[in-house]
Amino acid sequence: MRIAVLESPLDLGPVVGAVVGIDRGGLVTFTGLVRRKGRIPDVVRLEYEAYRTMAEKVLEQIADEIEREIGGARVAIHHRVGSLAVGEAAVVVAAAAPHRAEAFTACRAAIDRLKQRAPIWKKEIGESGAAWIEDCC
Amino acid sequence: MRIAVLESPLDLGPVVGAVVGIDRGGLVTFTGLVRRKGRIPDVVRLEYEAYRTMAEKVLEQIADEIEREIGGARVAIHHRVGSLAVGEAAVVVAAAAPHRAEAFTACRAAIDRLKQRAPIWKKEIGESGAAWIEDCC
Amino acid sequence: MRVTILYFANLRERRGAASDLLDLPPGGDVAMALATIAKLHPGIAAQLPHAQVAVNLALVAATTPLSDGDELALIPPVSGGAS
Amino acid sequence: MRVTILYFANLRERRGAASDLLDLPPGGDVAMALATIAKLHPGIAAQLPHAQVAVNLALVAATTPLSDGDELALIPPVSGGAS
Repeated sequence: MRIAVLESPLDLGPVVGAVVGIDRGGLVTFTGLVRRKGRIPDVVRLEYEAYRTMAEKVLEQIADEIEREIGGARVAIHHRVGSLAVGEAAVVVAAAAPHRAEAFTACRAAIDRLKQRAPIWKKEIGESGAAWIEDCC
Repeated sequence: MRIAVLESPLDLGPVVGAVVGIDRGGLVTFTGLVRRKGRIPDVVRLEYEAYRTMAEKVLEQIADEIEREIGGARVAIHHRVGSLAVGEAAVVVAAAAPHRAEAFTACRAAIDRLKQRAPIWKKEIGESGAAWIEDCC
Repeated sequence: MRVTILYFANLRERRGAASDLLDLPPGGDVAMALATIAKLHPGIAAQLPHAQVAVNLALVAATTPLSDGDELALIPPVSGGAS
Repeated sequence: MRVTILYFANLRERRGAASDLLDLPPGGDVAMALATIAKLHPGIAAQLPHAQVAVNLALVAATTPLSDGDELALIPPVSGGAS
């Protein structure tokens, strides 16, 4: 599955499996993990909410765009929703390409565009309060 | 194990496990895979040879350098030696950092420096001949 | 005509609901839907200008006409991924 | 004094061995070791100027003095990783 919005824990295996191939020698993955130190101190968990149908469509568009822009590249993106503890993965991206430079470029473009465009929101829940995080670092 | 030169198949799990932590929200990995299309046509396998003691020392130095240069980053590198079939991983690198930009920079720096400095060589074995590959793409 | 309005994140919390069914006169557009929502739910009126609008999963301008059965989603500033 | 010489990749293949033991006069340096190797093994003499030299795992210059028991490795241009 190249694109998915899932409630279950994420793993690199499926996104990697969706992009590898005998003509692609470079494989880059990105994993976004919930940090202890968020906008509020001592984050306990993050709640991710998605407009799921649109998020899947937008992630598909992002992967398609990048594959068109970067010859020979393949991109897969899985995003998690629901309640995540510190250390859990919120998103995994894999990009494979003939050589490593394009694989790095494709992976970076996928996560950057996801953050700008995917209708997904997160709320930090800490010991001293909660806050919707409006943009991301 | 942060640094290793191994004869057995590589996996992302151990390098990822060596770099993750609750203050590092961005995790980038690179995997270099044997391609069908090398310098010679129809590559069947690659033979990797290392000056193992020095390679381990150089990879350790590279990881140390990058961790010094990029605050909060952690880097792990495993390289395989021996005979690899098309599609097998020759090298896996993981870099984790507080945010994604530094994680991408650290991972890219690690594989670039490895290719420049690690005393590791590869020979392409194809249907029509064999060749030591002197530099890399 | 009737359109479905979807709320997410802080808009959903302030509205106290994930969706509404909104009746609009024929020929109504996105701007009219937003004005109607602001009137019915003054608690989110100040946030509406900060939201993008998607109709049937695609971002649209305020002048886009609506049709019966459309799904209009209010998209507050997004923040997927992690750090 | 005696130093160990290590050959890799195409140098190892052309030399037909992965290592040699080389006897040098006291006070010998890397340049002297290279000249001796070129004389003993003319088949790799042309390649030697393209190799870097490591003594005891660290890259060194040709003027570096050698000591008994040193490990001198000839490092042809490297190419780790994959594509």
